[in-house]
Amino acid sequence: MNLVTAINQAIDIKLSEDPNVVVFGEDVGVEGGVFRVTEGLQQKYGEARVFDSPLAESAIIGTAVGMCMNGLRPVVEMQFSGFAYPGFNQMISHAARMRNRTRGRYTTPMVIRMPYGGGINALEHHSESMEALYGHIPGLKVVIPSTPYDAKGLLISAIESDDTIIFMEPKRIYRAIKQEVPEEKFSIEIGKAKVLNAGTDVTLVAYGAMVREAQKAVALAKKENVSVELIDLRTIYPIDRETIVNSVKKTGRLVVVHEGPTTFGVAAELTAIVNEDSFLSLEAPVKRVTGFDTIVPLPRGEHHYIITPERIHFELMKTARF
Amino acid sequence: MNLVTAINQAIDIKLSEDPNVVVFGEDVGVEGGVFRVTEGLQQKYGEARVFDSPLAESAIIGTAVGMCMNGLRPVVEMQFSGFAYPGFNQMISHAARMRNRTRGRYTTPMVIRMPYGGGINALEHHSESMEALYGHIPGLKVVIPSTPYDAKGLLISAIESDDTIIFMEPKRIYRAIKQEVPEEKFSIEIGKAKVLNAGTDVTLVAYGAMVREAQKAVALAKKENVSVELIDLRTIYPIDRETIVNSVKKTGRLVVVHEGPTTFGVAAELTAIVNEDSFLSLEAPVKRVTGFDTIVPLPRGEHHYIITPERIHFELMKTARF
Amino acid sequence: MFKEYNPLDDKLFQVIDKDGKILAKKHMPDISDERVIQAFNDMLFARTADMMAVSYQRQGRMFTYPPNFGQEAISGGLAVVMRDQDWLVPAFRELGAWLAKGASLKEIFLYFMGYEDGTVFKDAKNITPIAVPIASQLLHAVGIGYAIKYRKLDSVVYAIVGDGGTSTGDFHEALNFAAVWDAPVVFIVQNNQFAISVPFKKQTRSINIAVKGIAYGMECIKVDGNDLFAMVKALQEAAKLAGEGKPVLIEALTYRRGAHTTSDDPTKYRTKEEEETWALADPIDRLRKYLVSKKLWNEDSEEALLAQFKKEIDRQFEEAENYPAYALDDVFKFHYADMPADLRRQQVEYEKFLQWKEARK
Amino acid sequence: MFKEYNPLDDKLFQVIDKDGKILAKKHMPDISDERVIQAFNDMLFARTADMMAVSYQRQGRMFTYPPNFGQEAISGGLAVVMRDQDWLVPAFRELGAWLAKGASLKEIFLYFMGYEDGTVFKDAKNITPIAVPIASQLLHAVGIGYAIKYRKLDSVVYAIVGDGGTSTGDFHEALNFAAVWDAPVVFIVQNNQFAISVPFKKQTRSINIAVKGIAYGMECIKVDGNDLFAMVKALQEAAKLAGEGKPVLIEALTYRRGAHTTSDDPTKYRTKEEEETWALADPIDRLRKYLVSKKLWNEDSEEALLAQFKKEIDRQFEEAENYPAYALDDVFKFHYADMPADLRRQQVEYEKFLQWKEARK
Ligand SMILES: Cc1ncc(C[n+]2csc(CCOP(=O)(O)OP(=O)(O)O)c2C)c(N)n1
Ligand SMILES: Cc1ncc(C[n+]2csc(CCOP(=O)(O)OP(=O)(O)O)c2C)c(N)n1
Ligand SMILES: [Mg+2]
Ligand SMILES: [Mg+2]
Repeated sequence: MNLVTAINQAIDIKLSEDPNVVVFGEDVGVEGGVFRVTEGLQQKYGEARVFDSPLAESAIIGTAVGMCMNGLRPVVEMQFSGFAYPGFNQMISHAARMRNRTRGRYTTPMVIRMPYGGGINALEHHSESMEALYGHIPGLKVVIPSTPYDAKGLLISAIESDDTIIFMEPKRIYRAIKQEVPEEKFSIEIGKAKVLNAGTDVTLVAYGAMVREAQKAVALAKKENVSVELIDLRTIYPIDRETIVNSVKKTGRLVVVHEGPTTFGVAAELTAIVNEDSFLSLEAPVKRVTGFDTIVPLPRGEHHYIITPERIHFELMKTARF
Repeated sequence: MNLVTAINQAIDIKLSEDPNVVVFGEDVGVEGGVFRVTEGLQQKYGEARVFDSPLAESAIIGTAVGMCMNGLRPVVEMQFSGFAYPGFNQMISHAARMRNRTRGRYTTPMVIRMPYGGGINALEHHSESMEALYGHIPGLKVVIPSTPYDAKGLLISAIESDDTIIFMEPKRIYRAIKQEVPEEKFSIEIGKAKVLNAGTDVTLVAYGAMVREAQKAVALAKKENVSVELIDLRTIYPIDRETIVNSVKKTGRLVVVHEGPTTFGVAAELTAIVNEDSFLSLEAPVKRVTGFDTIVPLPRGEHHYIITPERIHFELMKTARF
Repeated sequence: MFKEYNPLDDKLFQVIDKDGKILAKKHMPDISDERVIQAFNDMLFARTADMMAVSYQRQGRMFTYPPNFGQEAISGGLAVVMRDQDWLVPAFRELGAWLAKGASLKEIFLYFMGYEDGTVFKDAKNITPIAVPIASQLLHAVGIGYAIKYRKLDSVVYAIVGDGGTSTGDFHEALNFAAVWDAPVVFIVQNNQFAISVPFKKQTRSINIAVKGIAYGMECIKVDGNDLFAMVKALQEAAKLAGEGKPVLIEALTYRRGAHTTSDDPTKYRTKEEEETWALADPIDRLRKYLVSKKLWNEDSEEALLAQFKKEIDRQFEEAENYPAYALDDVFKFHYADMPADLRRQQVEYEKFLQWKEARK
Repeated sequence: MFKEYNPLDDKLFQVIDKDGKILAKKHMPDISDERVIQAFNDMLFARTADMMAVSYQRQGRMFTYPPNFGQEAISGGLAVVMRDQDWLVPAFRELGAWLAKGASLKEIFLYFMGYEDGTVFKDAKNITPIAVPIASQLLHAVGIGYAIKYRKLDSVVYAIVGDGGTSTGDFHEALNFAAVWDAPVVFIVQNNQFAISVPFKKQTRSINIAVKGIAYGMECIKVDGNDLFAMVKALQEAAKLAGEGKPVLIEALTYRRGAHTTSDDPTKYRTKEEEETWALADPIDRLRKYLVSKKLWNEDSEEALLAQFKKEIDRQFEEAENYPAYALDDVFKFHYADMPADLRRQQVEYEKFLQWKEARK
């Protein structure tokens, strides 16, 4: 099963279980989404539950907030994460705050799904990775799966969560990774990172499409006898501090990989965390292998921007040998 | 001269010097802004140059982008930073990108002014400090002055800059600090932090309204014989890495103070920077004395949130004695 | 009615004139005299509370307050028409409507004293909290409306916004979504002719606000917002349509007789003459004239009533003033269903500081 | 004309019918036969380039492409009316308009091959780059318009958006600002009846798009967007008004005969019958019929012309294909007037990696 199918299944299961779940967004109904993630769901559950909205992201998120206040659990789609910004005010000012504002009287159990990230040879605005923006907003949780299995389990948790979840989908690997995934319902706890590979020399943290690249880098490092502990962060907020810190206490070294810009990015926060909780264990500076502080170049320039296993390897080895 | 007057003077000078400078936003014309920052400017320069716009932040920023493309240099106001989010798409997708998108053919020499920060007993959305959001967006520069002198000099530079500058004004000290400021034109380079107090034991970085609180903490530390090097960051992006790193190389310790949320905040980035460039000098974990990962409480709860000199002192001493 | 008062001709729907005389008998809403007297009472109470709020604020006992002075007939009309199962989605200048929906004055005071608790409206059913980002609440109204339809409930949503709010993208998106979704929403624009200092004519070039409904294929009407009867009638008709899945836009023309908020000074941007002209159209004075002419109201007894109101308002204000201090816990605990470990840690760390501070004393 | 074709009555402004016969002689725009022939040539060229772009993309030689097939009369009309000093603010499906404004086909190909260089339109005057976030460009148009007025220039802005784009907040804010600011902007909605898979009737409940202009006190008209003469006439009149500070909204009714982009499959969301009906209203076929009936065009010579076009298009495509590789520098150097030290450092660090990589080979 690939990521698209896994996400589709997660939504399907929740639609069938819970009549309060509704799914909407641009082109998600008849067409099943431009990436076909919601394919077949309108046919199965009808137009009242899975439907196309007019083209307006602020409205998609804002009406979802209202639906939550009146008993529904919307799962909405932003066609690409680069088009979510018109909905930023509703996200930050309401989806993230309604619970606190009303001291828990109104909650916003909604999921905002959005494909994100580069590597698909797309036009401007179709390749960005701005998860750190959402992570900085009090009241939101931010989840990024890297495998079909995790996507299904995490999305089911997200739909069941009483909080607003930004669910960012690494579109580059929508169909690139296949995996055995149980057909039935299961869930994975939000807020837990996963150690994918135990190691002793360096800790490597990645998420989303970068996990696969990181895995390749781990293999390259192994050839040079460097043992890498690879962690898939999975949740960008709240961060699983414990898993990261425990690993760094063991390895003393940390390399973080992500697609988004360096400055004020996720790697900076992880640096701060290990600095706070494993300062005395640190044997080398934390290395950020991240996107530049630039806009993602159009396809012909994207190879300059995109992070390769080789680049991770290069920095891993420098950190290991610091 | 207080901060309000200093900002008013900077705009006044540029309006008088450069016919392409225009000023607009909600209530900035007839009323001179809700904080009276643009007071008197419409009378002086006429309605074509200083004017009230309809109530729509996306339009304020979006039309400013268009004005830039046709030769103007707009200085626009977001009434409070908490109301800038409807304009986020225009900021991130256009103001920040027009130059790169058109390979320099079109530039966006505009300033987006916004009062930010807490401590004024205001309603929801009137107290937040989300500078890290802007700092993470490639193509923007983010400036925060802490004194009338700096406000004037930095704003003049901002208006003269060919880049889009987010100019965040610590409204809490709009009228709280008076200072001798030259009446004539002068400018201060964007991107340079300022060492306010030389010291040897700990480096303390703050900006905006927190600088004053940090200064008080420096005095408290002095009484306990801890010598603090106080740095006013002044520019949030691009960060003056050199000044910070040089100081930390000397002191070995760093405390960062800001009002905005901790996670993915400015302090995390500074931690990453000193970790990268002065790792071997670091003698204690970098300490973040920052806003919680919460929404700023309404006035009756704000004292819990707001950072006091005492709290800075407490953390400073712990870091000094680590 | 919507045809008769076509906003394209800039017609204004009125039922009584400035002197309280009936202009359009056929449009007189079908409500009892008692209900009208009750509405007058409510409006008078709201105004009294409003005035007192301004003076509490002047005394430094509240942080800020947005006066409703002059706009009472809009909330008054809503109070007549809204049912328990209906939803109210207000902005921030809706004292009468909040009270009508079951919010207590004490809560409202609490809010402007700086407690989130004051916007929970604990005992009020189907009401959304005070919305500060202009017009953003309209989208919530549409989502609530969609859920009403989806859940097959018998309910209508009343969503309120100001004239300034009509310039925002959210206004447009909300009305458009409501129409496309057949959502049972009545949009009410309180056109008090100013957005802080910006007059209506700088906000838009449309002949009025009501015509904006045409852009969404919506029924729309411009109503004298200072005329209780016109408001009631228009809201009743609108509610009927909304209940059938046809959202409606009502422009309620009024005038903000007070300041924008207590920190605003309207003399900077408007003339005394204008204020005086609008004083003549005051909604409470007009309704009083009507009631007196119908011998339903005795001006002499009004004073006693006001005294009673003041006492009650003072009592609630004092209750608000004696509200428990804002607990540190309350800064943290409402953000998520389960508090993230990092948030908890931030609180614990802060408590350590407080202990140290306490110990130093 | 705007009165005669009142969008409230859902009137459609047409000058020729589907067979190229003149319907409304008095509205025939005052342009020479040569200009019409030229326009036909341009439309034919655009269509040929469009078709070839789709096939280049299918051959994997371009990443994506949004076809204009069926919408050529809108750009064709613009080409007739736009002056050098006027501005064009396009979205992303405006091949003919780009070309008319002086963009080269090579650049356009470059863009869809993945180079920012392709949206600079180096030699074209007063054109904004391709705008991807729907409707966001309309606000730029208004700002440009404000600057025109402020700088007292003789210029009009033509801003283009799709039917889907009318649902966005930016559409609303742009039209409102333009009206309030008396900005010389002509807004053209290419109503091709679909936003990807979403049909017009799910986008809004207004009877048409043109009536939305009423919400801004704007002149507005619904035009047959497949009728070159109607487009020219409407644009001419609109430009006149805009030049006087009265922005105008034109709905150009058309049909996207192709897919949304080359990665879209329209059979999922529309019927063959619908497509066939609209094929009968094809703008190029109609104009050809008109020209043939006036003996201004000889169908036989069209083939030779097409062959010539194809050669030229292939030539420009090949030039684009031989464009220099994307330099690393170009990722970094255009973000700021002066490159920040940190950005420079990121580039240098990356170059070190490249050197290492090179050395390992
Ligand atoms: C998005 C947003 N921008 C700016 C503000 C600041 N602000 C508060 S009230 C107001 C004017 C509102 O005018 P109107 O909608 O007419 O309502 P009124 O105050 O007249 O009731 C403004 C600009 C805000 N609250 N939200
Ligand atoms: C703000 C935003 N949301 C979503 C998208 C994705 N998207 C690209 S084209 C499109 C449909 C546009 O429809 P329309 O405005 O009718 O223009 P057309 O494609 O028909 O020319 C969508 C939803 C986008 N580009 N920008
Ligand atoms: Mg108003
Ligand atoms: Mg379309």
